Amino acid sequence: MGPQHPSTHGVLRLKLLLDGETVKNVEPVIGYLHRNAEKICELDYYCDSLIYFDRMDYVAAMNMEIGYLEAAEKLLAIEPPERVKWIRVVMAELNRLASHLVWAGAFGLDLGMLTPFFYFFEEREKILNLFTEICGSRQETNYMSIGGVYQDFNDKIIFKIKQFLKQFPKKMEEAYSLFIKNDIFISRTKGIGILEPEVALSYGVTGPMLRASGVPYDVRKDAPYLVYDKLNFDVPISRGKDVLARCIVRFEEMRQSVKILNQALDKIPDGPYFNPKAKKSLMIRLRGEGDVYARTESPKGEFGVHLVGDGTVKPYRLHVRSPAFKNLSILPYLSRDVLIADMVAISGSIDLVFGEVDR
Amino acid sequence: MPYEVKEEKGKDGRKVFLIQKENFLELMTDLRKQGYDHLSLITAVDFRDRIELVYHLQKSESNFELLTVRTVTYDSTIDSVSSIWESANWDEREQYDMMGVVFKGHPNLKRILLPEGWVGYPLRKDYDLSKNQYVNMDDEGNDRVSFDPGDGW
Amino acid sequence: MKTGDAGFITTTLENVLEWGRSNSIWPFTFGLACCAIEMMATQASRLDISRFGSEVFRNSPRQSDLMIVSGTVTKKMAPRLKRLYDEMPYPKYVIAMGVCVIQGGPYNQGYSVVMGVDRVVPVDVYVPGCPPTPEALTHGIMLLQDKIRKREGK
Amino acid sequence: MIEVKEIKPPRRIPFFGMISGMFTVFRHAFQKPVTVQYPEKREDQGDRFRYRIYLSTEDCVGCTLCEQVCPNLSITMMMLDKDNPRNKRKIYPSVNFGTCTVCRNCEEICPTDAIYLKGVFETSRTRNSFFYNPLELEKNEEEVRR
Repeated sequence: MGPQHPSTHGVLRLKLLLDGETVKNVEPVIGYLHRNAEKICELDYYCDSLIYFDRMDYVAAMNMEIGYLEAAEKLLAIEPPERVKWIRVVMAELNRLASHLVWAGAFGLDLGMLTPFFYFFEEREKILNLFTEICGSRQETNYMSIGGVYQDFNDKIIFKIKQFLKQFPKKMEEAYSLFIKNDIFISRTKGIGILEPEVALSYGVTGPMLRASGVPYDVRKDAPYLVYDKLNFDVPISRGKDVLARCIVRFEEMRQSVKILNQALDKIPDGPYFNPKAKKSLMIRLRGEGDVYARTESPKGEFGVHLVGDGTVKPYRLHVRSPAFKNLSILPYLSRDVLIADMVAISGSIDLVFGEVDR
Repeated sequence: MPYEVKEEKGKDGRKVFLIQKENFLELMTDLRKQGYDHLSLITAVDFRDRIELVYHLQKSESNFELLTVRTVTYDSTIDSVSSIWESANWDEREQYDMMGVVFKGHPNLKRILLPEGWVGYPLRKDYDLSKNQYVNMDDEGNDRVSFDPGDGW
Repeated sequence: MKTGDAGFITTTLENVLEWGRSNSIWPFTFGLACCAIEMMATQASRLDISRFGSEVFRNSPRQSDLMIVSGTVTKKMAPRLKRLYDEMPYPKYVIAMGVCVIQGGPYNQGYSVVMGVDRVVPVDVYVPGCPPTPEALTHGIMLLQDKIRKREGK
Repeated sequence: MIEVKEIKPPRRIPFFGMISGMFTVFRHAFQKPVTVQYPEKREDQGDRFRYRIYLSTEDCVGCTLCEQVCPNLSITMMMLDKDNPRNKRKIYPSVNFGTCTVCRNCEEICPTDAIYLKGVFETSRTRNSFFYNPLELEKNEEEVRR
């Protein structure tokens, strides 16, 4: 299989050892999108590294930016203002919705359902229009800067997001029922790819995959960053442990995101939208020393950034814990003795984005 | 205790263990028994004369509390922990690929992101960025790396 | 019959052929990175690419005549890209989508990215942007249609 | 304590799902089409939409900040003989759009707002020539193409 697999997961090559239709052993070959982002970050200023994070998990650029900024702001000792924290939560949750929508569309395509793809992409298109309105670009937004955001929110934008949120749950439930009520979908996903919680922890799996196995691990709850401790939301888990459970957990996460967004939009305080210590011509003169590790919850799981500074204006070493990389490493375990058609369902349920796996 | 652990606070309030390379495997086995069942990340940092290895561990019982273990190697070899945590398998392969750290006792230590036969370890500080390497493919789908562009380029 | 008499008919036929060709470009889903998501967005309902005759995204190189290289081409991927290009039947066209494909883009200081896909395969239309919006890609496809009609280069 | 919400998969009813799915799709067929007929009509992208760099040579002071902050060396300074009393060294930025990633760092850092971006996206070419000198950066896309 691969590396140019017909499905939409990017460039994964799987070496399969088959016995008839049954898969005996799988060896994933990755690295077809290795873009040396970690090396280039060492050559650039702290503020410039942000654009490479946008392009890591390219369907959830905001979450990646927050992950980097959590580390960079700790290292450079710059605290963002209160308003910025709320704005970042709103953007992160919007992008989490967009990311799960892309996953749902692609997962439907994998299992041979063409129609939900168009519905989900239409909803995603609305979110991207909001992004264009707010930050000026669609996908790789480069919206946040160290100690703030690039452009401020205003009433018109908040009104538009609220308008979007009003119609979104209905559309989502409609498309969700296409998934979950469908006989063929359930028979293709139920009982496939069982993942026990102990195994998942040992392999370092995080995110919806771990929660679908029954472990309620969510960085937003366990080690709150930004203002997630002031928000009221649930961590969805399922004890189904299979592909169907992962699908359900992701959809429930989308509902929780809507809940967070509704709360956060009402609570955004007034104030400056950047820290004056890190603005304009100052932003290439920031120096940092020491090492920090920051973890955030990206749509795929726990996203960690280990950042080492040596007192100059450039990072000394930057290493990324990418959730999809760890989640992919469990594929050989999951796909032992399954049918080759189920392989597609399993690899689809991992939610792979190769910009992040290979970096 | 048979080994020495120096404990300190990180810049952001993390718990950090500093440990000698010789007692490394014993400490890691011990930590696994204490309930640190989630190995989050292995990072290697190149300081030109030495390579520092940073392990981020998490405990699933107490809200995934973070613990950082740091150790230093001067000859870029270290014991592998892939028998303790399964997730170390790919992490160590990545660090071998990027930094050239040899993990002793690893079941399948080969390059993971770059093609086999790539010269040098790119994330080291002394890696020469000015030399271009080219990859060609033979009929079986295996990569061949060379410094001069072949017929495909 | 003199050969000059038939010339009129031949050119008309060729024109018809080019017109048909330009209005039925079947792209090949060569999604590599970020731009692939925007390519999917072009295919999806908002900017329906089938209005230009590019109805079906084919999964096999043998059934398609346009390759949209969307996303960074790494050195590990380049020989595979070349092989897939060789498998496509004539006439074949290539659109380079995004700055990574044009000149290395944000990764042009690195070690594992090809500085421009035109070092590996010939490119007809370059669409800059990181990533190009679906409108920009549609504009690129319209440019390619123009080019096919005028028979530039081919 | 973490509020955990456990979800159970719904019960499976044979054939009901397919019929309701068909009904959903059927209902969608009567809704307003969402497609934007691009070349004739275009979407309103908002006034913050950015795609291409412009430069006003009257305001540029030649401070090279944009060159420094550019993450991937897209901006290089270029000598240009132009009568501008504020720009003593007579250097102006030139942009290579073959590598520009529209990160807008240059716009943010520019002290005199000489560099600005606009949402012009019809920049496709048939040749790999995306190097814009300072004078071309002032012009619109159609004029440059000519």
